[in-house]
Amino acid sequence: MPANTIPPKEVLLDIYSKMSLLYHNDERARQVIRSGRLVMPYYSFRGQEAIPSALCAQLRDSDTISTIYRGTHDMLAKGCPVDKLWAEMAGRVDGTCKGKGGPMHVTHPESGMMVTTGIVGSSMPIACGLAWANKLNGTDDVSVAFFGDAANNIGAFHESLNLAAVWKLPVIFVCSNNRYGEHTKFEETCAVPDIATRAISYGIPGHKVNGNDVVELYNVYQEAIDRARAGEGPTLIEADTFRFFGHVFGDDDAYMPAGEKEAAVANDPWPNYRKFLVDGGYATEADLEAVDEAHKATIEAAVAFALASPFPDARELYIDVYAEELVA
Amino acid sequence: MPANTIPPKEVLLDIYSKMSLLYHNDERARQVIRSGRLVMPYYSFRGQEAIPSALCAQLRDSDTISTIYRGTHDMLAKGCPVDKLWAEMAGRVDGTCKGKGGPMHVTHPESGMMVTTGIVGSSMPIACGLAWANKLNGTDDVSVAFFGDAANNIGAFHESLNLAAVWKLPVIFVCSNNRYGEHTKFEETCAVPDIATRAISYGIPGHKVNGNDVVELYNVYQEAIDRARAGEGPTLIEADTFRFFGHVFGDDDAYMPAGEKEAAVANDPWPNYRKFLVDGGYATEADLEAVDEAHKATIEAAVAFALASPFPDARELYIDVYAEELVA
Amino acid sequence: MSDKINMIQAINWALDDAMAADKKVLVLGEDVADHTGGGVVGVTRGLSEKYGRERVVSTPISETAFTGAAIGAAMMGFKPVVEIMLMNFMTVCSDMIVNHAAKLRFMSGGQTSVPMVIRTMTGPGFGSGGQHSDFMEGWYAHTAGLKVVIPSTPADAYGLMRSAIDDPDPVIFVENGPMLFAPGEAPVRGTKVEIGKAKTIREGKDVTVIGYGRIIQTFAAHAAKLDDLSVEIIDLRSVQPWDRAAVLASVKKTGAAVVVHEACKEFGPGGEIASTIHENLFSDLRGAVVRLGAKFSAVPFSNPLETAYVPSAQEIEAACRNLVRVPA
Amino acid sequence: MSDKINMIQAINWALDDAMAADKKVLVLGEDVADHTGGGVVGVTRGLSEKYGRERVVSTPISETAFTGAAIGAAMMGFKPVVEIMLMNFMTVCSDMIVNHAAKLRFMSGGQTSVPMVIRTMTGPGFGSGGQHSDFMEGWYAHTAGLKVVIPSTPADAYGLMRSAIDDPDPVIFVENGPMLFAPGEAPVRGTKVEIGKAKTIREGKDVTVIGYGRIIQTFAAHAAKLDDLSVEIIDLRSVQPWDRAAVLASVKKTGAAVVVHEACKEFGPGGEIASTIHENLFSDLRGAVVRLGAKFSAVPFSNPLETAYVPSAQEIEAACRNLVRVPA
Ligand SMILES: Cc1ncc(C[n+]2csc(CCOP(=O)(O)OP(=O)(O)O)c2C)c(N)n1
Ligand SMILES: Cc1ncc(C[n+]2csc(CCOP(=O)(O)OP(=O)(O)O)c2C)c(N)n1
Ligand SMILES: [Mg+2]
Ligand SMILES: [Mg+2]
Repeated sequence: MPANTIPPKEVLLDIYSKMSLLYHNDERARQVIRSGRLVMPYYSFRGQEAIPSALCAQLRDSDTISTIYRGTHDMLAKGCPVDKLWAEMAGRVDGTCKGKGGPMHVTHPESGMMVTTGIVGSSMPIACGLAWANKLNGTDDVSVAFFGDAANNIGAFHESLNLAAVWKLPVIFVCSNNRYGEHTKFEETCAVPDIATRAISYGIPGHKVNGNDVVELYNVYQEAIDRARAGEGPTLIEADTFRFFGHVFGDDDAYMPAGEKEAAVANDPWPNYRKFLVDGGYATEADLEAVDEAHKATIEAAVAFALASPFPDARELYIDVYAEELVA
Repeated sequence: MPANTIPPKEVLLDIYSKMSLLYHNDERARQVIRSGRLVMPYYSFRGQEAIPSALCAQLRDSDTISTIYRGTHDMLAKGCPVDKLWAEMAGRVDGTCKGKGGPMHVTHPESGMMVTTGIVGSSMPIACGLAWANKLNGTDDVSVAFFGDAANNIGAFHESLNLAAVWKLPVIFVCSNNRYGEHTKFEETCAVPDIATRAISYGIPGHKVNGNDVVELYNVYQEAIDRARAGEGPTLIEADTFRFFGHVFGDDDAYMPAGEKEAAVANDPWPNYRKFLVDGGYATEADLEAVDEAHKATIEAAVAFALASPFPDARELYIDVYAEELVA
Repeated sequence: MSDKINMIQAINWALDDAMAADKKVLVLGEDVADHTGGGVVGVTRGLSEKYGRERVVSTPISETAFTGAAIGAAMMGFKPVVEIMLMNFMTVCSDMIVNHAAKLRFMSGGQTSVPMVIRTMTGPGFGSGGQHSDFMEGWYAHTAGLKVVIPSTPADAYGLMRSAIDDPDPVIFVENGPMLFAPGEAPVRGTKVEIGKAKTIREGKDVTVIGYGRIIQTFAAHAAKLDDLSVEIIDLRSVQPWDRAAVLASVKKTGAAVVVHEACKEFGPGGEIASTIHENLFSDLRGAVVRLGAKFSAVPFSNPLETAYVPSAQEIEAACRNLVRVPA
Repeated sequence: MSDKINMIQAINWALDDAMAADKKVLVLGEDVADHTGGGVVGVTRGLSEKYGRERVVSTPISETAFTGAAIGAAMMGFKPVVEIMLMNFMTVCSDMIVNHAAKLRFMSGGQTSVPMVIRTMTGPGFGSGGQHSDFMEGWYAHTAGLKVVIPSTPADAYGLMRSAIDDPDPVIFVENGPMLFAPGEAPVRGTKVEIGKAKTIREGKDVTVIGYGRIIQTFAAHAAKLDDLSVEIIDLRSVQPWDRAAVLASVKKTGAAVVVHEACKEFGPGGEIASTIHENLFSDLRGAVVRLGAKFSAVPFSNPLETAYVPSAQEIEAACRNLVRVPA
């Protein structure tokens, strides 16, 4: 059983700083897209900020993550530079991937952001490989695979958890259960009420946690990380959450039963965590605003940087296909 | 919990008749291959006869099965004609598939043998579709998917069991756990000791049974069939067994720990079931021999029929690719 | 009924009319039912409300399981129309498509067949990047047992979908994403387009341009503005089988040919068409058939790269002029 | 050390020498470790005993998971050699190969790369039927980011495997099943064969025959007996990239070309080679390049059909004579 201790103040504030960056980045992204200044498929993570923040506050740069199209929050929490992220979302040459990958394929190895996939389930097999490399190298670095609730029904989930368990790989499977896969309800596609239950099929720990509760998340992650670093193998974590802006930017909510979203928004981790910090005396409103303002400034600068950055040259089509440049 | 009642005598004898056919067919197949009169990849099922026999004795022609390369026993138990089966194994025009499919792809819809696949795990998704058709047609026919222990680690297993559970499909997943996938031990590749445990991930019944015990098998199957016919959904059954002649004809046993095979052979379902019938007074040795002799005669005739049958004409390469024949 | 509709509407009509005409027609895939949005872009909207959720089923994200389910249902006489949301996702269930759907008729010697349709969307132009835009028709066209169609107008989409559903063999129906929203002549409901029949969308005498999908329509619009170059334009509509007779007749007349597609040029489908022309009309040709296709890279995200990735109408024009020696 | 060894031994030497030279080289796949048989035909025999079971790992039957694991390890600087037992099984993990291994370098703008080798066996001639014999190299050659090699001699197999392991990008290494046991010149250990370089295995002046794998060797043996026809024979050895320079130089000399492979002719790799020849040497050709490939059907089981499925040496000879008008 994971402990239930409140992390030290500086950790709580570090987590807040990450959540603030994520929250404001998402707000800004939706504005910029709405304004037409940026055209891209955008999968808002608003409502899911606590999940990567409470985890990444406990990770090293050398720990790796593998995430999905809905992964900007994971990237930022892991330390992906805001300006390069924005430039990538804008398809510019200063982006993490020179604009060639785009928002669905952001990669930044220096911060441990190894892969972002657009294929449901495919973050998991690769995360196993990153973990296997750590094991072979004899380091105690961990590999994290982020994925969604609907991804737990695809074969890659099963194969990856079984392989990770059999090989005792230092990988943490973090499933954000936001109750929907695109427009289809979780209950309609998953045979069991809790994804965490499926850990039984692999003989590994499975935890269902409140994805809006930073402290609960923190403790569950800590146990999983300790296990992984100690060579005891993988953990499956199901974090209950909700995506406040639907599947992709521009979605309507027609497919959601009335009141469902409102109920979720009432448990918005963002104001709740601010309240937790202030009520608990960990910070004043003013402290938190200062953090927010700093991030807003960073984001503003990043947007400007991105939009000022040039588009890649057409020659890039012949580069990075193979190590050796192709001849036009 | 399945009951543990001994089936009626005529059923016991029907099961014996199937087991006898299977047993003698396998013996003959290995002889004929050894003699060089037939060249084909052959995956002996010797030791696994009880598993399809106790099941198929309870199935109708309109119930379907989907099996695998190691599936000759399933086919014969389901009623695939012996002569057409042999002709198919010999690649002759009188084979079930005109010799085009071969031993790994025997098909015989009249007896409910819908598909034999050479791809590990792939019998399961198709079995789901056959079951879905029954459901749509409003019949209470069932669909059976046969597969091996190592197949339970591939994605198709997970996806199929989840889909069957969510859609409440009348499908029975029968896993023959013969402890090996080719030359790799079950324990080395599966994260849990019992495959039946994995039923928990789909909220369906999972039973681990002694695959050498006809009565135990019979009762577990009966419950699964009743469930399926009643529209209550799928069941996963793990039958412990062993393949006495390795993975494929010609294998050596170097990869098996000394004594493992001997121990398995000591529990050979074939002599055990004969003993059970005689000791229980269900039949005399003479009765059983009469059954055996009849099957041996059928098999001899089938071998002769197969080897006398002509090879298909090269024109067949343009036929059955599509409904419409291709022009050479 | 307006006389201009887009392809989404046209395919929706085709599914609607087919489901009304034949109770055996089923629709399945992620999000296809109305309570889940009626499809990601609304192609299946209204169908579940009209025909019920037994026949129009939203699936778990398990392409292997539900494509297999469609195969099984098709073997039992149903006519499933499966949606694999995007073509790149077909790679997670290629085994079901290539090893099973395509081969079961042949391997069973014609005893079983798989009358199913696989609908899938793809195409550069959406800024969806490397894992959401690939054209893979070349592989499926190379797979015996499959048919492949790629309509370029709403009317053809309607007519080809009706024929694909009627077809006794598996048909891959490719929806060109960026074209789905373009309005065009409304189809006459009930009018089918024969699979394998091309359409000459522009008559000309100097050179024949052969292609399909979005690129052929883009070039047709461009060619209409060229008064010093008389281009005959053939929209294949079907890639497997393709209309050799129509192509050879046209090229025999013009003596010059350019083959274009949005798939990569290297080892792409154009090689089959160009080679067939050379093999049949070698001495009638003024020069070698020119192949144009996408650059040999993953589909890039950055807009200018994505534009440069696919051949432009200007490049196609230049190839034509170069062939027939008509300077711009 | 005898001076004749077969391809199994040669590839085994290559893996052995590469593992000895670089600790980063890993071997994984079903049954590859010695206690599990050292590979289904013994290609990896002795490696786990020599280099340990950390570096030579037998996997669960989970191609998606272990191919993904190899990708992840490769991204971390390892050089995994993955065995996918048979080429048809690559369809269960195409997503990992086509959407990930092939694209990660490009989509990450060159930040990550996947220096892995995928070994796989295939080829008609074993009577393994429709799901165990397909040549799918055309699809992988059409996928930007992948390399494909198909050696036809033990020495080339050794040299190409060494180069494939050294290669910074993913290489698919195809082992032609029926050739694996044929003895040939032993390689000089340490001698590598450059990927992309063809070998002229017979000099001639009348016509050039271009191909790879078993069929090109079979024809070379046949051509040696023809004294009235001077055939130049090029073994491509690499399909992607392929040696355009060598092919064009030879065809420029002979003025006639026949392209052969065991993959289906329709939409097969031959189209790329034939088209490239036409595009570059149109006016030097005496006639259109002839393509020969397998019939357009699943690989049949029945021996005479399987033989008729692939072009025979006589058919290749006839095509040559027909081209150069030398009657037999
Ligand atoms: C293999 C595959 N099938 C379908 C899709 C299309 N698709 C993209 S996101 C998505 C829903 C995934 O839901 P979930 O896993 O819950 O993650 P969420 O989007 O809710 O964060 C689907 C079906 C895909 N990308 N990959
Ligand atoms: C997807 C796939 N991977 C690998 C193989 C090669 N293969 C054929 S049988 C087999 C072992 C399967 O073992 P199990 O499922 O236990 O069935 P058994 O042969 O023991 O009856 C393997 C690895 C295959 N046919 N399909
Ligand atoms: Mg979700
Ligand atoms: Mg087994």
